This record gives sequence, C-alpha cells and structure tokens, in this order.
Amino acid sequence: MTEQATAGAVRTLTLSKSINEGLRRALTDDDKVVVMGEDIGELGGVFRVTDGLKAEFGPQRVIDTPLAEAGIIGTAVGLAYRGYRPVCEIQFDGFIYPGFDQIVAQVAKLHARTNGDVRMPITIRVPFGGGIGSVEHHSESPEAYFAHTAGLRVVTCSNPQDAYSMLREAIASDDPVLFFEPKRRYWTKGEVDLEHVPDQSMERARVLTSGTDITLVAYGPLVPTALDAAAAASEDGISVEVIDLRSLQPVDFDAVAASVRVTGRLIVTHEAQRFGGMGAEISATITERCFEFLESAPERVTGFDTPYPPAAFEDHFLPDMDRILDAVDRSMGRRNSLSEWRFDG
Amino acid sequence: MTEQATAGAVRTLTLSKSINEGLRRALTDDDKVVVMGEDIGELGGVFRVTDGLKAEFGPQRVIDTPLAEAGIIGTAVGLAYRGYRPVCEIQFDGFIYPGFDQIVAQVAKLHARTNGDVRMPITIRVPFGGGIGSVEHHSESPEAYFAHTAGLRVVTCSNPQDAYSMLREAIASDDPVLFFEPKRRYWTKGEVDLEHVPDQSMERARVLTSGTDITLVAYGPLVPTALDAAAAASEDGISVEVIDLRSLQPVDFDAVAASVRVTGRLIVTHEAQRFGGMGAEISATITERCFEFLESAPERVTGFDTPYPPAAFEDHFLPDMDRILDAVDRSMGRRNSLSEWRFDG
Amino acid sequence: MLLTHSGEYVQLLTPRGERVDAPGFDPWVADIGSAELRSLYEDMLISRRLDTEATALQRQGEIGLWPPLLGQEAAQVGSAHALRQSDFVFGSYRENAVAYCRGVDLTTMISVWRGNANAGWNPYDISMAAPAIIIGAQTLHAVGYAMGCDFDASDDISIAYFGDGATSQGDVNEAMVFAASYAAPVIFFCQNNQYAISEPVGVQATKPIADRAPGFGIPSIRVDGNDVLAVFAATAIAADRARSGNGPTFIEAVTYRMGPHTTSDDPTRYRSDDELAEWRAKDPLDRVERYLTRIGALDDTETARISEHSDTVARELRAAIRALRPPEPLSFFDNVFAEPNRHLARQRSQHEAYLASFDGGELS
Amino acid sequence: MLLTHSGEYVQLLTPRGERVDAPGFDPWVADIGSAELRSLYEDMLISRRLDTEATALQRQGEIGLWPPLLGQEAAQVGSAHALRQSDFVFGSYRENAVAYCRGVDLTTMISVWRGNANAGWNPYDISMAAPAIIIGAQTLHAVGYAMGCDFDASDDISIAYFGDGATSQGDVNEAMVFAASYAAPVIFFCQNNQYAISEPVGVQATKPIADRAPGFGIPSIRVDGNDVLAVFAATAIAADRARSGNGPTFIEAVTYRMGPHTTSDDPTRYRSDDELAEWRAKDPLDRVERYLTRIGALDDTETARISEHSDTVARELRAAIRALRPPEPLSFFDNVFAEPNRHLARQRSQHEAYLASFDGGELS
Ligand SMILES: Cc1ncc(C[n+]2csc(CCOP(=O)(O)OP(=O)(O)O)c2C)c(N)n1
Ligand SMILES: Cc1ncc(C[n+]2csc(CCOP(=O)(O)OP(=O)(O)O)c2C)c(N)n1
Ligand SMILES: [Mg+2]
Ligand SMILES: [Mg+2]
Repeated sequence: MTEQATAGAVRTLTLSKSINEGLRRALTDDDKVVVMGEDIGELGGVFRVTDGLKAEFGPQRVIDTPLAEAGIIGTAVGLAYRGYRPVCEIQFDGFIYPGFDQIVAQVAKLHARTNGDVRMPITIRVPFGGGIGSVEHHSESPEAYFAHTAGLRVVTCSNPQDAYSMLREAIASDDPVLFFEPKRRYWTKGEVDLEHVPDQSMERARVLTSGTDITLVAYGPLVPTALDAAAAASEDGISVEVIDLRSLQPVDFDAVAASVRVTGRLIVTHEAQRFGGMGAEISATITERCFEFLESAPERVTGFDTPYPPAAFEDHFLPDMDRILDAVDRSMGRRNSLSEWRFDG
Repeated sequence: MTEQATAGAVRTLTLSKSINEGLRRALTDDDKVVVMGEDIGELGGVFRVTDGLKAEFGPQRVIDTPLAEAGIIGTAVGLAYRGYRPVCEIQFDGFIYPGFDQIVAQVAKLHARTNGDVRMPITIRVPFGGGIGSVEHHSESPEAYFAHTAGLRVVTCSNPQDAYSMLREAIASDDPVLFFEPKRRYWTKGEVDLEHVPDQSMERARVLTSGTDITLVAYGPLVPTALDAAAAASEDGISVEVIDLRSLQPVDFDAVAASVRVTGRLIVTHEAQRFGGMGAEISATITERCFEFLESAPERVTGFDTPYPPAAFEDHFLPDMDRILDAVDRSMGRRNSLSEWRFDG
Repeated sequence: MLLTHSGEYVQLLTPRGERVDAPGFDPWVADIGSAELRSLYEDMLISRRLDTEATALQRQGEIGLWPPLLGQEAAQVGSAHALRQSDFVFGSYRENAVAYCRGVDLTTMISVWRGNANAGWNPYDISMAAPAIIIGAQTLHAVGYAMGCDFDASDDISIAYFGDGATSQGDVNEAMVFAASYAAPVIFFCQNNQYAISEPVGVQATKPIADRAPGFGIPSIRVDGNDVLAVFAATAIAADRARSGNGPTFIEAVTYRMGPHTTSDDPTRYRSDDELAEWRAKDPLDRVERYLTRIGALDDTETARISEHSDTVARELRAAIRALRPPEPLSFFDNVFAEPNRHLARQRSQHEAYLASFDGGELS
Repeated sequence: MLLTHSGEYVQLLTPRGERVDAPGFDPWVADIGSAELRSLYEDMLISRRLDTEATALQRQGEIGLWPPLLGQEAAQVGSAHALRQSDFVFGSYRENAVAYCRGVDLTTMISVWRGNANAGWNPYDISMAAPAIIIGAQTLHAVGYAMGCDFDASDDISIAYFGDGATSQGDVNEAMVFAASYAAPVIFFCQNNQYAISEPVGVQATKPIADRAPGFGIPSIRVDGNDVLAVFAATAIAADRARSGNGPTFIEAVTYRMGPHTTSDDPTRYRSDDELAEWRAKDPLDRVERYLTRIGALDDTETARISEHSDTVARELRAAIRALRPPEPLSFFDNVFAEPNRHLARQRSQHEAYLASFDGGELS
C-alpha cells in the first residue's frame, strides 16, 4: 500500500458511516460474509448503518430477517457451520435478550463443545447505551452479561476509526464477537483511514491522555466524557490518564495495571448498572494485581442499580463529567459528599 | 406458637425435602400460590423436589407446563398481573436462558415500569452448580447475570433450614426472587423447624465460624467446602471467619465489611466463572468500603473463564478446599505458586 | 377448526359503505343499531384526532416520539367495544385507541411519550396492562392472565394485541402452545398492518397469518380490519367462546398502517405512494360515515356534535401535555422494588447527598 | 399444502409385516428391494444392540448416562438412509442411530456419555452437528445451514431432528418462520415419541404435531414412525422437495420411546405397563423381520450374519469404552477460543503452576 493510497483513503466520516464502510469492505473482501437483521435491507437499518448495502450486494448478502432475535442468531450459527461469517444486527440493546440463549448456550460454546472442530466467526452488532431520549429498552448497556460468558469476545468502539478497524477485525476473527456500538456517538465525526489493515490490535486498550495521578478507564460512549473530565481535572492540577478500554473481553489488564502502577489510583466509568458491571471486574483485578501500588480504593462511576429510567431521568442516571470529577476528588483523598459513605457499614 | 409445637415441628430432612415442605406449606397457606414447570407434576420433578404436590393440590396449583421456559416465565407474569404468586421451576441452570428475556425485560422491570402499580411476586427456582458428573448445561452457575439485573432479588441456600425458610420468604416477597438451589447438596441432611416463621432475614448474610485473620465468603454449594477449608486453616493456626452470603442481590455488604474490618483479608469463592462473577462485585465493594483495613488484596477462588467443562474435568474447574487454602496462603502473604502472577502485567 | 377458511376474509361493511351479509357473523352485530354504530364511529374519529394531534405535538417537540395508529382505528375500536371493562387487555405501544376506549386518562397516556414514565396509566384502573415494547412478550402475559381467570372460575377473559411482525417471535408461538394446552380464555388479536417497521408481512409469513393458529389447536378468524363491524363481530365471537369455556381464538385483522412506524420513521424508503393510495380507498372511517349518512344516522347536527367532541378531546390532550411537570428527579429509584431494599436505598441517599453538594442544586 | 391431511398417517408396512399400498409414497421406495430393506433392518438391529449395550454399560458404571432410543430405530434409520452423506444433520442427544448410520466412530460417540467430551465426533467427518441438549436450538441451526446451501447454489440440504416436546419451544417455531421465509432446503423431522420426559404429548399439543407446520407455509407429512419404509419414503420426498428448490418439509414420525427418558429416569412413575405393551406390539424391528422372512429374504444364514455383525459392533463399543483414556486435565482450556486468547492462556498457566505446586501432582 503506497503512501498516496493511504492518504487518498483517509476520509472524514461519522461513526455510523464508518461502520457502514466497514461492512461494505468486509462484504467486498470475503464472499462468506453475510449481514443479517431486522430492517437492515430496504430501510438501511433504523440508524441507516447498513444504508445502501442491500442494493449493492443483493438480498443473499444483506438479509432482512423475520422479527425474531433467537432466529437471527440461531440461523447465523447454522450459516457458520456451513462456513459463512454472519454479521448480525440487533436493532437495539434491549432486544438482545430473546437471542440470549442462542448466544450464551450456542454461539459462545460451540467451539469448545466440538473440541475446536467448528468455528463460530459470528459478529453481533449492538447499538447500545443511553443519552438519546428514547423509550424503554432503547438505552441499555448489557455488555457485562456477555463479558461474563466464557467463549465470547466483547468489544466496543469510541471513535470512527476504531469503529471501522475494529469491526473489520471482529468480522475477520474466527471467534464470536459482540460488537457494541455507542449509539449516541453515531454522529461523531472523525478521520478514518479506509485502508487501515486489521492488525489484531482490537484487544488492546489505548491510552488517550497520559497522566500521573489517576487512571481513568472508560469505553464506548463515555470516552469523550472521560476526556472532558480529564481536561477539567488538569485545570485543577490533577493529571489524569484516560484509557479507552476497547475490548471488554478479554480486558487489557496489562495496560490498565501498568498505568495504575504509576498513578496509584483508578476510576472506572460505564453507563451500565454498577452491581456486577465491568467496573467491578476491573476494580477487583487491578486490586489483585496492583494492591501495593494503590493509594486509594478504585472508584466506580456508573449507572445506578435501577432499570434504565425514562428519558426525563437519564441525565441523572448517566455518568457525566461532574460525577467523574466527584470521584476524582475522592480518589485524591479530598473529602466530599460521598466520602462518609465508605464507612457506614 | 408453643415450645412444644416448635419441638414437634423440627425434623431431619434433606435439602430437597425441605424445599418440598416449603412448597407444600406455601401452597397450603396461600391459595394464590401456584407451582409451575416441566415434569413437576406426575414425575415430581427430575429431582423429586415437587414429589406428591400435584396429587395433594391438583393440576391447577401444581402445573406441568409445555416445554418452553419463556412460556413458563411469561405466563407467570400474566398470573402475577391477576394476583397470583407463581413459583416457577427451571429444570436445570443451563435451561434458564430461553426465559432470559421474560426475566430481565419483564419480571425484573414491571414494577418499575408501572410506577409501582403492578407487583411481580414471582419466585424462580433454579437447581444450580456442578459436581454431579452430569452432561452439558446441567452444572452451570448463572447467578451473576441476575444479580447484575436491576429489579431482581437473588438468593441461594446452603442447608435444609435455609432452604425451607428462605423459600417461604421468597414466595412471600412481593418482589421477584431468583432462588438458586445447590443441586449437589440436595441430599444433605439437617434439622428443619417447619414452624419457623419467615422473618425477613433472607437478605442477611450469616457468620458461620468467627475468625480474626481472614474473611471467607461463600454461598450455596461451596459453603461446606469453605467450612472445611476454615477447619484445615485453623489447624495451621489461621483463624478464618466463614460467611454464608445467602442473598446475592442485595448483598449484605454491611456484614462482610464488618468482618473484613476485623480480619483485614477477604476471600470470595464461587463456582461461576471468575470474570464478572459475584466475587468481582464483592471484592470491589469491600475494597471501596474497607480499603484502609485491607492487609492484602481480596482473593477470588472461582470457576475458570471457560464453559463448564465435561464431567471428566469438573474436579479441576470447581473450587475445592485446596484451592481455597492456596488463596489463604496468598492472602496471608505467604508466597506460593500464584504469587508471582500478581506482577506479570 | 378454522372459523374462517384459509384465504377467506370477513367483511360486513364494504369500502363504499354497503352493508353486506356475512352469515355466522351477522348475529353478533344484531345489537348494533345506528346509535351504537355512530358511537363506534365517534370513537374511531376521536382516536384519529388524538393520533393526528399527538403526531403534531411530536413535530412541535412537545413529545419525543409517537407511534401513529392512523388506519387501524376500526381494528382497535371495534375490538375494544366487544370487550367488558373487567376483561384485561395486553397490548403493544400502538394500542392507544384501545386505551382511549377503555377510558385512559390522557395525561397518563401521553406521559410515556414525553419521556416521563415507561407506562403512564395504572393497569388496574382500566384493566389494561402496561404497553409492551419487547415485541410479542405481552402475548404470554395475556395467556397467564387468562389461566388465572380460569383458575378463579371467573368469566373474565384477556386479549393480547400484537402485530404481524410479532408473529415471528418465539414468545407469540409459545403463547399459542400454552393457550391451547390450558384452553385459556384468551383472544389473540393480530393487527396485520402489512409492515413491521420497513419489512412487509411477506418476510414474516408466506401464508395468511390467520392460518397459523389452527395448527396449534386454536380456531382463527380473518377479518377486514378496516371494517369496524367485522372486527366487532369477530371479537364478540372470540370473547363468547372464551367466556363459555371454549378456550382461545385467534383473530387476524387485515389492516394498514397509513402513517410511519413512529414519528422517527420515513416510510417512503420502503413503500410506494400507489400502495398507500390503494389503502386510503379502504379507509376505516370513510365507509362508516358513508353508511351512516346513507341510512340517515349521521345528519349535520350529529356530525357537528362529534366534531366538537373531538375538538374537546384534542384540547384535553394538549392541556394534558401542558400539565405535565418534570417528575421528581430521584423518583426513578423508588419503584424498582415493592419492598424496602437497602442496597438501592443506599444508592439513592448517596446520589441525593451528591446532588446536595452542588450550590443551588445544579443538577436537580 | 399438507402432504398428508390432518389426522392421516402413512403406513407401508403394518405391525404384522404386511406391505400395504400407500399411493404417492410407494414410488419413493421403489428402489428398496429386499437387499436394501435387509440392510435397513440390519442397521436397525445394530442400533438396538448398541442402545441396549450402552444402557448396560451405564448400569455397570462405565458411562454416566445414556438416552435410549429403544423403539425409535425405524424413525432414525429410515430417515438417515434417505439422506446423502453430504447433507448435514442437526440432532438432539437421542439421535445415536442416525449417527451410527452416518458412520460415527463409536469411541467418539461414547466419550460424551463417559463425561470426557461435550460432543465426541468432528461434525465435518460425518456431516452431523454436535448433539444439542438445549431443546429445539438445533432446528434454527439447520435452517441457517440450509440457507447457506441455497446461497452456495448447492443441492445439499439439512435436516433437523427434534422431539414432540421441542415443538413447544420458541426456537422451533422461529425455525419454521425462517425456513418458510427463505424457502430453505431443510427437513424438520419430529420424532413424536409420545413423551417429553414425563409429560405426554398432550401437554404440548392438542392436535397432531404434523398439523402445526402448514400454518407456517410448510407442508407436512405424518407417518408411522415405527415403519421404516414409510419413514424412508417421507424423508425421500422431503429431501427431493428441498433439493429441487421447493423449500422445507415437516415430517412427524409417530413412534414411542420404549425405554426411560435416560438411564436416570423411572418411567413407571408416569406411564402404564399396558401402554408399553400396546406399543411393543408395534415394534419397528418385528414387522420388518416378519416381512423379510415371509418374502424369503431373511434366511438363517442372513440372520446369523446380521447377528454376528451386531455382536461385532457391540464388542467394538465395549472396546471403545475401554480404550477411552482420561483426557489431559487442562485441555478444557484449549478450545474455548479458536484464536490465541491472552486472558485464558494466563488462567491456564496459573492453574498449571498451581497443580505443579503439589508433590507428585496430586490433582492432575
Ligand atoms: C424484541 C424486539 N425486537 C425488535 C424490536 C424493534 N421493533 C419495534 S417495533 C418493530 C416492528 C413491529 O412490527 P409489528 O409486530 O408488525 O407491529 P407494528 O409496529 O406494525 O404495529 C420492531 C422490529 C422490538 N421492539 N422488540
Ligand atoms: C431448554 C431446555 N429445557 C429443558 C430441558 C430438559 N429436558 C431434557 S430432555 C427434555 C424432554 C425433551 O422431550 P422431546 O423434545 O419430546 O424429546 P425426547 O427426549 O422425547 O427425545 C427436557 C425437558 C432441556 N434439555 N432444554
Ligand atoms: Mg405490523
Ligand atoms: Mg419426546
């Protein structure tokens, strides 16, 4: 690939358009790739992520399915048995549960079940997360269910380039990948190198800003929020290292641990409910691996342990810069509103 | 209730028979209680837990259902709308996933969805865990999925008295309860006071042995294993406080924190996969609440992040006394096989 | 067992407003005289008005989303009128005309679409469950409820409303299995409005949807869903069967969603103007108006009265929306559990303390 | 669209071993002369022998569990013989006679029931998927596979085996929706063995199971599942339809599980001796033996040869079990992922280090 080609292939795209281009590229490069889901054909998906693909690749490559998530995943399993690489779209996070059994009992386990004889190179795309003022079931963050399920890879992207590159890597992977798309960032724009070659970097976390006081781990929709918080903290003289986790299963604990050994402090933020969420695992593992380095207890800034609330409440439910900064305070040992809560047990 | 009545009501029962008696009592006391599931009628359930109930209460109270878990949970939701208190049996842990959507999107959320107008007093009984040499899907520990789901209560019992009392309390609760039964302990015997009155203690953890060096948290099938480990450790001069967690959502963090503030050390053990399991949440929360008290990093002794393996491997997969003792060593700061792993990142 | 045969289709009122004979069905509308039919018409007209109004309110930013029922008024109003108030309704998001017929308070209904609540009304106030957004899930609830009616030896019944798309979901099929197995007094009411968002019904089914149920042991009726009399008759037959211990019935009401899937949808991407025009000619209101006019049951006075009534209801809807206040910020913690929950109480208090730490309560 | 009508039931060979005419079906067995029928008989007999042997081995503690197929030999062998080796089979745990017909290696088959593996054989070796224990899940896989055959413009097809109980699961119904929607070249082969563990088929269905499919747009055939010729014919018809682009077919093979659900089950708790006796009289092997004997195709030499063959296979099974070695302890880490996985590699190494810390490797 010449420099010119690279240059020519860099375009400014929205995150959703990057995914569209990633799908187009995967469909072009490998005729075993099929894209399937509800309303993805004629309509181009409710977010237009699959816009134009059916017209370009035809109804056997870009498949409008009946309205049944177990059916989508289950037929994808059969297609994988036959050597296909299905890319399934689940229309919204909250609609993945009817397909849960096929995902955890079939997709996740078939490679192990067959002693490695059968591969499940299935990518399951899921627009996830809140902040779009939508109705029930349209704003959930179910990633922890899948990260807890042995046999699945789980990733999420926070910017257009990652959306494009990680999706291509997910589709190319011989293992099943849950690909969570931060739907409220679909319209975020960024430069995308369409010639970027998948390089097995999907499972690596990325340090976005380096810092020395606190390690702030975020992923998907909260990465920009984390960057804002880091900027605000730095005005206050606190140096925050922001890590975009990218892969949620496996987690790049090496990267997080390396950072915490420098900073001695950890904050994890996600939209999902706190109890048993990704934050718990990251806090527990980093405490195991960095106990002697920790200056204060890892903090979690997350959704609450309620169902995702109606739109009128979502500003309260969703972690924002202020709540992260509040945790920054606690992490630095400054007393604030919540400090006392530590000791009420 | 006179002392005599109490005395007369104390019987030595297996854990499974205790559940049978708990169901019998609930069916007797409240004619809105219905028990439903696959093979629970004529057959009395594959573990004979519902033995005799259909003959005693008839087919409208003890209902053999079609083979469909979503159907079982979904019709239970409708019965709850109508004022019933359904007790659903899922035949084995690994068969709960087809009902996952109805559990997480309906049962868990309906009370919140309706602003408190509709109650979901549904108990979902699930024999769970491994160690019985069975085939795939019959030995899983899916509790973390439900504990992470806002709106559900999740409990498990480790002895016949708790099996009886907690089940009655679960059925009496106006909230949905996932009731996990440690199937490999179904044949454990113990004294059961059948007149024990449900006393809202279900969500309280119980300290089984008090100790000063290490807090060892277990639940369900691993409670006896934890007690064995504590006994072995005490021969080695290490004083272990064993806590039977009982409730997994909510967790009685106050009890665990109180203990850790004394011991300064925490070990959590469960059969479920480690990543994102209950151990992660307990480790993270206790680290938050007891950071200054911790002498060493909380340890987790759990199943591995593989699917539950075929029977030939389950002795390796399942935490046992030796693996707990190994963690006791690390927790006490003695170097052992795994100590070096802390620092490899 | 099919009450109608495959491909057949019951119609009592043609698009031109002619009353045609439908043996077997006619007796079930014998009590519907011109006054009753006018009242059906009135509810359909008001439903349409409410729907148009809500769509407009969404365009004006007063509510976030609205799923129009334009074109489905006969299916919803006709079936709702054939039920008793003590029967229980399990619907999807689109059954707002059914809710209207059951006397829903407009404020509570609209609060959902404003984003203030997930389900506005108290289900026990109008014997109608919270709207189900997970496609098909409510059909199992309806069956369970009906089993409860049966256990209670009550002659109450339940009805499940769902769409053509929903018939593909496992839940809906399991609902039929359970309903048949327990001979539950439930009505499966499928509004086949030809689309599941962008997907034409042919993606879900290669045969008429009414043909599905008989294989489960459930008789089915296929009706012109734009014909309020046919819908009423079919629902009355099904309700009578359920009440008299004959178990479930499946109704396919063949209709058309004349608007977008929701106010977020752009139907021009997947269907033609011609198709829309074809269905507009089968409008469910027009035919009743024509018929009533022809038989002299809709004179100018009546038309004026109904029009005024619909203006009033539309005003009420607007007033309802204006009356909506932002809910108490932390109330989303309150109804997660029915019983006190220490874990959540703690989180709520923490967030309260956090909010209090802002000068002037910046976030609340 | 029903290839058989509701309640009808295709039989070519009566329990007494009489060949009866079955118009429409007879041509499909025209190629089955006495040699071919004897070979079907031989496979059925060996299947039964394997099944009896495995049951005995479970009683002796050599394997942990066995799901007997006693009584279902005609359904499995008859259908398996109507397939090509390049067609793909998706079955449940009970299709061990199908696996035998497809040439499964007995060691790999039995390793599952010994607890050494979750699926013994390599699916691509015998074009037969790993057994599905989650009831009904495999039917969707079969449909997806068939869609793939179609996309490949191959005339390979797939077949899904499942039980009467499975028909209640959402997955099986969704599989029919998808199969119909894409006209997938798949055969739905339901062995209605009258029970789902303890539950008689009446709990799942109030009508013959074959009646379910036509409502989905899938023609169905109901056959005497204890009649190997009828089963063969029905499967051949279905396979031909699939191969020639006519989409899915549903077959209900009416049979009986003469043994327990698995070796852990006690069927006396839920069914009568009389019922068993009634079905014993309809034994799938007896009738073929009677017929072959009558037409002189099963003389003493043949009987002796077949008996010897079955002894050999039984010996092979015992040898296979004795040949099974405990698997390498940590191999359960190895195939979770197809690609290297750092997280799991780390856990494996940790556990290895842990095991090494025991003197003499106590745990390994
Ligand atoms: C389980 C699930 N999957 C997907 C969706 C997204 N979705 C919302 S409405 C809809 C189409 C429903 O079609 P239909 O059942 O015909 O009802 P209609 O909207 O036409 O009234 C879809 C796919 C959902 N709400 N639930
Ligand atoms: C999803 C699921 N639920 C429950 C079970 C437990 N189970 C195993 S076999 C069986 C009965 C299956 O009956 P049927 O489909 O008729 O097949 P058969 O065993 O008769 O061959 C049940 C309930 C299971 N394996 N999977
Ligand atoms: Mg529709
Ligand atoms: Mg069966």
